Amino acid sequence: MTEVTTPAPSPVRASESLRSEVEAFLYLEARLLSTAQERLWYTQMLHPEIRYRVCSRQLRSSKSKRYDQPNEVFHFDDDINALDKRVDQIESGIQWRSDPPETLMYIVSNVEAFEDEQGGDVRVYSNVIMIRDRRVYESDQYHYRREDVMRRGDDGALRLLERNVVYGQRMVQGKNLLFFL
Amino acid sequence: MTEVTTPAPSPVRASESLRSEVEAFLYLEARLLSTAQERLWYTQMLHPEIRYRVCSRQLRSSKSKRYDQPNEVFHFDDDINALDKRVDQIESGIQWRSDPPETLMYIVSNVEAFEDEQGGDVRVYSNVIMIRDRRVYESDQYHYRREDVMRRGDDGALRLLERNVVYGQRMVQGKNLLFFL
Amino acid sequence: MTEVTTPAPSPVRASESLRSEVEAFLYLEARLLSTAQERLWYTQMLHPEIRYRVCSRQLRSSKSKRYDQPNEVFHFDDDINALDKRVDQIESGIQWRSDPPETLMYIVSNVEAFEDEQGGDVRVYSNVIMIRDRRVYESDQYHYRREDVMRRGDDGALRLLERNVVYGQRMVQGKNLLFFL
Amino acid sequence: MSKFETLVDMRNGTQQKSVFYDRDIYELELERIFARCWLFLTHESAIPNFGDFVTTKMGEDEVIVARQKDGSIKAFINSCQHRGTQVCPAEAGNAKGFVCSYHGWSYGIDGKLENMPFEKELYKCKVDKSKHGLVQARVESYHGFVYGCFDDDAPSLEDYLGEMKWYLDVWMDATGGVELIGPPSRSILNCNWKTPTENFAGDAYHVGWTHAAGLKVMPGPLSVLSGNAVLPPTGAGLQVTTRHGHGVGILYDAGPALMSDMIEEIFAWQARKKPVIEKKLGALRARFYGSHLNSSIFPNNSFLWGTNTFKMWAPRGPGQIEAFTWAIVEKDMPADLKEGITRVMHRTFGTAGMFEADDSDNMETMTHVNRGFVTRKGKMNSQMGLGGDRVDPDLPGVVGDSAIGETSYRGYYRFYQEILNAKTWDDVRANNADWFVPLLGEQTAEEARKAAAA
Amino acid sequence: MSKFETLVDMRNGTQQKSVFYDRDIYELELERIFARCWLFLTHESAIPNFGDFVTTKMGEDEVIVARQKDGSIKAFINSCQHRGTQVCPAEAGNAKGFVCSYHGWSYGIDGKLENMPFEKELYKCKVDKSKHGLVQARVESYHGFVYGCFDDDAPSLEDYLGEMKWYLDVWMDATGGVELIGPPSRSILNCNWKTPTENFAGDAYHVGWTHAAGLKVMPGPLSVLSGNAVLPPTGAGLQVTTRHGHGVGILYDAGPALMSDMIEEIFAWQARKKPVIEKKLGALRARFYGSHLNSSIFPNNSFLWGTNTFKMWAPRGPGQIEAFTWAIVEKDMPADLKEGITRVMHRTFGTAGMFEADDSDNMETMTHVNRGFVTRKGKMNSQMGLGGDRVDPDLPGVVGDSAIGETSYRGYYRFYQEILNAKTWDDVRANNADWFVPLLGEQTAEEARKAAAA
Amino acid sequence: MSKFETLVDMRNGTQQKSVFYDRDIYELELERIFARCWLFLTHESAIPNFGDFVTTKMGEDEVIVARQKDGSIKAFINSCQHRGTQVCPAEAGNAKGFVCSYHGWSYGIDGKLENMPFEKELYKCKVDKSKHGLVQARVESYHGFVYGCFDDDAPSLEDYLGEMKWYLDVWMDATGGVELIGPPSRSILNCNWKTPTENFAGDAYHVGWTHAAGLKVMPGPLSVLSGNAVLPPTGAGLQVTTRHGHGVGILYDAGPALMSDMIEEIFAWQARKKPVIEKKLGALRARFYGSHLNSSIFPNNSFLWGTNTFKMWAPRGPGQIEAFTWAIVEKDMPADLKEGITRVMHRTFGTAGMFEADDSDNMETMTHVNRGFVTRKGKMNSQMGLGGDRVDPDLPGVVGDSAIGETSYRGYYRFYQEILNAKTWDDVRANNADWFVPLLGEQTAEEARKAAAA
Ligand code: FES
Ligand code: FES
Ligand code: FES
Ligand SMILES: [Fe+3]
Ligand SMILES: [Fe+3]
Ligand SMILES: [Fe+3]
Repeated sequence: MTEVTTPAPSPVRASESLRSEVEAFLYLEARLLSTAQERLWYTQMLHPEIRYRVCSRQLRSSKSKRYDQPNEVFHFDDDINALDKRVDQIESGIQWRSDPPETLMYIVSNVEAFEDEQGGDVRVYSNVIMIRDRRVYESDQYHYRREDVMRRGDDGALRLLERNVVYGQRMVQGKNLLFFL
Repeated sequence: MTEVTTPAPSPVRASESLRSEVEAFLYLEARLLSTAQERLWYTQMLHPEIRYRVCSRQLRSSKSKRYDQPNEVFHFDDDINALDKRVDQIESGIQWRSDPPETLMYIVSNVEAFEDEQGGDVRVYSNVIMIRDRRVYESDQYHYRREDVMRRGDDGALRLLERNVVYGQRMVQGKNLLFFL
Repeated sequence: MTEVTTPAPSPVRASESLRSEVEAFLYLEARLLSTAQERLWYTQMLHPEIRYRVCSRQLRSSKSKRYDQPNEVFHFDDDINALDKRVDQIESGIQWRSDPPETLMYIVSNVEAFEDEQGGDVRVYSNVIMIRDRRVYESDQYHYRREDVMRRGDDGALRLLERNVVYGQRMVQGKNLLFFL
Repeated sequence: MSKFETLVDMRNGTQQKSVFYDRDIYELELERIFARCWLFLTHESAIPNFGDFVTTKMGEDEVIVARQKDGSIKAFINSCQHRGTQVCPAEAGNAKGFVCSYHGWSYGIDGKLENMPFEKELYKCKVDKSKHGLVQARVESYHGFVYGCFDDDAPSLEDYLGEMKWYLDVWMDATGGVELIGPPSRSILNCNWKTPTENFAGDAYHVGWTHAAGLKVMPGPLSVLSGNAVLPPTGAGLQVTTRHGHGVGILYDAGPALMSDMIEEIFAWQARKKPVIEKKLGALRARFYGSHLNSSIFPNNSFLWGTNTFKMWAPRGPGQIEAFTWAIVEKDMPADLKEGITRVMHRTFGTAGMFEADDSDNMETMTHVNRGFVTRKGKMNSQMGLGGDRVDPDLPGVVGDSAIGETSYRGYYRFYQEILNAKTWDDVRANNADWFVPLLGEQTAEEARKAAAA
Repeated sequence: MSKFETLVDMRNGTQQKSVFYDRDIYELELERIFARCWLFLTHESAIPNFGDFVTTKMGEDEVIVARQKDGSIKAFINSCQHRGTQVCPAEAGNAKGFVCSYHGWSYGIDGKLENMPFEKELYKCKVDKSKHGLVQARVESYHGFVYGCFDDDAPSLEDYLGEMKWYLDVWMDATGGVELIGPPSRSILNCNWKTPTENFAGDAYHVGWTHAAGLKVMPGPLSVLSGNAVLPPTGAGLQVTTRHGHGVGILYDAGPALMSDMIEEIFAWQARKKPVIEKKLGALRARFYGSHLNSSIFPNNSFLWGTNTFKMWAPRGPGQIEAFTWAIVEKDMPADLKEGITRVMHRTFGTAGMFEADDSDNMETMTHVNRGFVTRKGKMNSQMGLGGDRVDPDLPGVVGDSAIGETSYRGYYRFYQEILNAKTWDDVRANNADWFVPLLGEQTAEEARKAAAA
Repeated sequence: MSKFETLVDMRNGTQQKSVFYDRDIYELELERIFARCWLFLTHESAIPNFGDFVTTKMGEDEVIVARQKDGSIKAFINSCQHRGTQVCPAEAGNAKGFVCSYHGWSYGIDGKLENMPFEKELYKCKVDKSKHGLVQARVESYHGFVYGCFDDDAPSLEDYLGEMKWYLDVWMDATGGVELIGPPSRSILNCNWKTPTENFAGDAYHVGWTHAAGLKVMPGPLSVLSGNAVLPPTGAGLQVTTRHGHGVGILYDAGPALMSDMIEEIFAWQARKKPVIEKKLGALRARFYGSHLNSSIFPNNSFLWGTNTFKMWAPRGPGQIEAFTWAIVEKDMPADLKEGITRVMHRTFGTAGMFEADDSDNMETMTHVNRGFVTRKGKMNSQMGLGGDRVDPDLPGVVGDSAIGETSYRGYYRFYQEILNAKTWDDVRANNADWFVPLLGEQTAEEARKAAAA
């Protein structure tokens, strides 16, 4: 997995107007995901070749190099079909946990955009706090950094091609990550 | 109450320059409210016909339609006069709870702006985390989504015409909402 | 200390393009500080005459004026040399507390920029939530307001000349402030 | 004698500060108070139709309150009899029954176990379904206000309310009936559950000082009280405490004084209705209709008649509560008057209420200073008016002749200690004849007995 | 008789709800269960080389598990013998030893105290270093699965696993060996540690209902169960409980049914390997290989064979756990099959798992409704199939003849009560001959004894 | 014998790990330590004028400390004698008195109850105002350092400080007096309150290792210690423990070694002043002036003279403290020197201090690993130098002849156990003659007694 939120090899900062477009994209995405419009998000914002990953890293000493077991666990490692099933589950009408409906709120911030080497793609950094309210008493807060890649479709609109979430809190305190980050 | 933070019927995304203006408006508002300048906020940023509402929704099954009691409780449902009294109270000098003064900090994010059907009005979505520090040990965090409507005054400056806050956390954990959201 | 996040005497709001530049500066700073690139931050973003201060205020009645002991304590009051030592410590390789490495995430929001009286300087307000994940179980959240002054170097790039952090939570609940705010 | 028997000095009107802090005391309260007393559940108007239900708390127990086919109301614990899972996550709705999300055991709207998936195929040992319904509480109503009780041995709701009914009837009944406007607001307060209850039961004393700012900026007949500038004159009001700790304070003629831009409209409404009430109840009680009443029903249910706020303070450990707030309106009010009252009530005593938040710091600090070991060894004082309480032939309960005093504090904590000490309700009933003695002192009590005999 | 001796009605399959809430019970669990039983530590494959280590939890004790020079594995408490500081903050690595960050005392990879800075110059009273090593736990492995135990008096790991070995061998051994893919995901769940354990031990009943949505949208052979549309037919499976509370449930031939886009590939893999296993173990047990097994090893270690998830539920007080999740793969699988299984396992039963999250609410509410005083006075039921359990000459343990039932619940809590009551392991051993009697009842047990004698 | 009597092995220098975790022990500490010992309140310089006050903590009790008209200082609990509300929410100020925000009872700057609103009109039973003042603590000062004590039976502050005065006088008095620069920084640390206290009392051992990074990058005379590269030579320092558990460690001539860019300026200042001190106190003690002293005053007050940091560690349950940090400066220093010291002190030992944060992990993990049941059954070791402690005719207290050792740990915990065991201060006083015996052992103690007699 790419080291998330470190500069890309040849980081050419995108124009402010592209950055604004990207930011608007992320705001719209957040709004769709927090207003039960996951299907619209799926249909209109995802690239068919999307790779959607959420990663935790095991805590290791930065000096110990002799230990060579994998250090990443992927909470999500989804393609477009797997994401489709996740949206299906939400829409199934028999997911007891989401009735009464949950309320999500995303704070998307620190949006930076870079031109990718591969012509036309945009590499996007952002930081997120998401708070999920459910039932009467549950409010769980999540925070993470994202490195996305966006690509324009034939219609010229940006679509999400890659999402890489670095989940820095080693033990997930919000008890599950069953939402789109 | 309008379903907050779902797109308006004919959502025409505002120009980036209007969106920036709106964002600056919200940042200024947040700064005034967190630096004891509530009166300035009241005088210079509110529209005289403002409707200021903060709403919690009772948790209901999304399937049960037979129950027809109201499902919303309004923590705020204020007009310009009611807001005036709230500012008066803060300025009274005898509100024991605000001495020593409280410290507020707003994170205003995900600002989106749309042209409203009614010519000239701007419909604005934003997400907020507000943290209130008071006394030595109290730090309460609040989070909510807002849907505002702004209208230009004769001087061309935007003023807040409608604020609709959806307060998603059913049981308010920060013990009161006695601040401007 | 300047009253942080109250308007400067003659507050001339900076152009949106300057504000965007400043915002990008703050986003880049946050990214460097959260990806173990403190030295790059130090070298490329700080002005050699920087004054870096973080202040807590003792809680006083707003009416009591007869008590004249100082009311501010400065957690940081650093010049460029002191900051250099702090970066040295991080890079020393023998700071046990930062191995395994910590993970920081900054939400930088409400960025406002004003032209300073002193020609060319930019006065910048911002609000921050920073979450530090470390060890398996520790996630500490910090929040504060900042008033910065930025000045262009000979190369035309902005550099941080003053950072003034008002730390509103009187008793620091995140147990230490040993990071760059 | 256990350390819990001397928390209250009934005669002298003092209480140990530890009652707001000690976890052992709290556990005893759950057992002897919340598992034995009548607790407010809902108003009938929130569940008018067969199948309507709300969920709420009885102490820390979660319960479902549901309208039955025959119009009666049942309440039962929201925990499956199989492995204990919550069977209803909604706050309100209309349902045929409740299906547990774990294995699908389903319960009727009466809480009875109706179906276990594949029961026939899988349960070899017959499980007696009739014994596995959700745990029921007793349910009784008074003028539409529904209360529940976990103790079969407790008196009826009417007996439990006792002398309070005479005061409640004025607004609950003689008005033609009231209802609560929901849903309630719900919010945390980091205080012991008794701190707001004692306050609503009998604290007119704090109004001028705690609410100085609110009174000052909200124009109305009570603004003059701001900052204790003046004292309500003699005869301005009354305090009453009763057999089971319920208390009420009356400030005559001040009814909607805090209702801001609704004051005039409400005064006008009351003026029109008052003659009807006077005809029903006579002048003495009709005066209560236009007055401001503050009150608590023991243990954790409070209201302000006049400011039209209705509260339930659900305990969450010794140092935290959940406050539920509804607006009270008269059934026959026009929709816009109901709406206006609701709007203004939340503006004053709701979660963002301009008066409500004034009280928070007091209640929270009086709870949490008791983290201090030496602090909590101290006592609290509620002696205002001690010596002046009396029994009045015209006014049920023990009466203090002043708008401001601590008669109801003393009465509240007298019963608090009594029921904490009681092994069963029989121990309480044994005191029925003489319950007021500690409040009045032997001598005054003797006179009271004679008067009663006469 | 202490109040802790009657938490479980072994014969009737019920348990006090307070076992999920009461802090005193929890403290006793730490002492009598977690300080005495074998607890899962790691799989050997995570620490293949000398100096490799992982850190984990044994109950609430933090331990380091390290590979020694001789290939053996040691485990010791992660707390310095000087002032108690944690000596290793990493989760895994390869080290020569552990240096305390406070004063620099250093310990070998075997936990022995090796060096105290300036010992010669500063320690006048000689500190016997051999007595100041990190506190050791016993460590034993079964087919590469490493367990630790703080009680020298406990039986060996093999004896502790007992009849379970016969079932474990199928996938742990006959397959040619398995390994766990780490690092584990780690997440909080606000439930008592027994709620997921009892579920994995013996809860096929909830699958169709709790996981209705997941089953519906993840196409596969079990989709038909969604919403309890159908019941697995008679003979579809089996339940087993054992001497020390471990339980396993078998759903025949359903192996990778939940593995989404990997189902076909896994079925194909299994089809190829099955003949080998059949040759080794015979048809009866070989069938287990392609089946779905749900299981818990007492007290807090669970797995699903088929869905290939391996779990450890570390307690954090009575109302919270930390869930550790690894993927199980067969050693001889190709890398991309291992990767695919890991990916899909996390998608179903990981922290963002589509099935895992369905269970959360059940487990959390069944824990926390017991804040209610009246609620927690109630009982939980696990009577499904009671009366039908039996001893089978071909199947170790006590067997329930159905894919769905609560045989393993009853067996789990039988041992739970037994070990809580036991002062030492000798008290447990004294029951070895007759442990199953409460599960079968005297009459059936008598038959079982006779059969065993015959 | 209660389980609390054997927490410490005084003779062998070990302590039960549970002293950092167990809530019952903590409750006993509140009663027997914090409600009986002298606790640091403030320096007089923070409240120079009549009416000046600060608020702080005594254990978990909140107190107000106020300058009186006659120049004396009073301290009283910040909880109203009416219903218990906090009467002063500010941290510092100048006031005529304190008005409770609830009902407006007002107290003088001396804590006496002065006014109850409408007392005459409303209080029929006369409340004796003289008995309803805020609860007072004893207050005594030593060279401007103000301490409070809730126990009338405790010795005077001077007697309580005992042998420590001889060491304190050097910097508190002979310098011409010092003051604290406030306001203090305040921050949470998730550790037991004894962990920083024992460290400051007697832990020179950790400096080279814990602070390796800080020492390395902050150039100064102690940089060589980084990573335990060298050991301070014999005779480099001294450790002392005293009657009531206070301890001090001295590193000769190292005074401002950690003061970064202020080192030279401070050395120059000290060089100029040293002759004056030598004249007053002689060479032996004058050397302390330019040395680095680490110290704790039992139970929870610490300082570093040289690094000029002054600390109070307020307990918040067994696993958390609030750290208060002030800078110490000499009164006659010029303003910019005071400012520089303050700036650099916070940079090293403040909330964002480069050394302070190094200690956090040690203190937090040594507290919280004890969640582990087996872990907390273990013991902590403080045996360094055991056997070498002695009584010295020239140095008050029990002395360890080395810059590095654990003499003060042993002395701190000896008194900790003594006062926990004591029913009253008389039990402590009964040990006055022989208190040092457990530290020295019978034989050495006998010599000490003889020497004292000679
Ligand atoms: S727990 Fe409710 S059906 Fe099993
Ligand atoms: S605590 Fe580990 S070396 Fe001292
Ligand atoms: S509580 Fe202080 S005046 Fe009543
Ligand atoms: Fe009030
Ligand atoms: Fe499940
Ligand atoms: Fe240190």
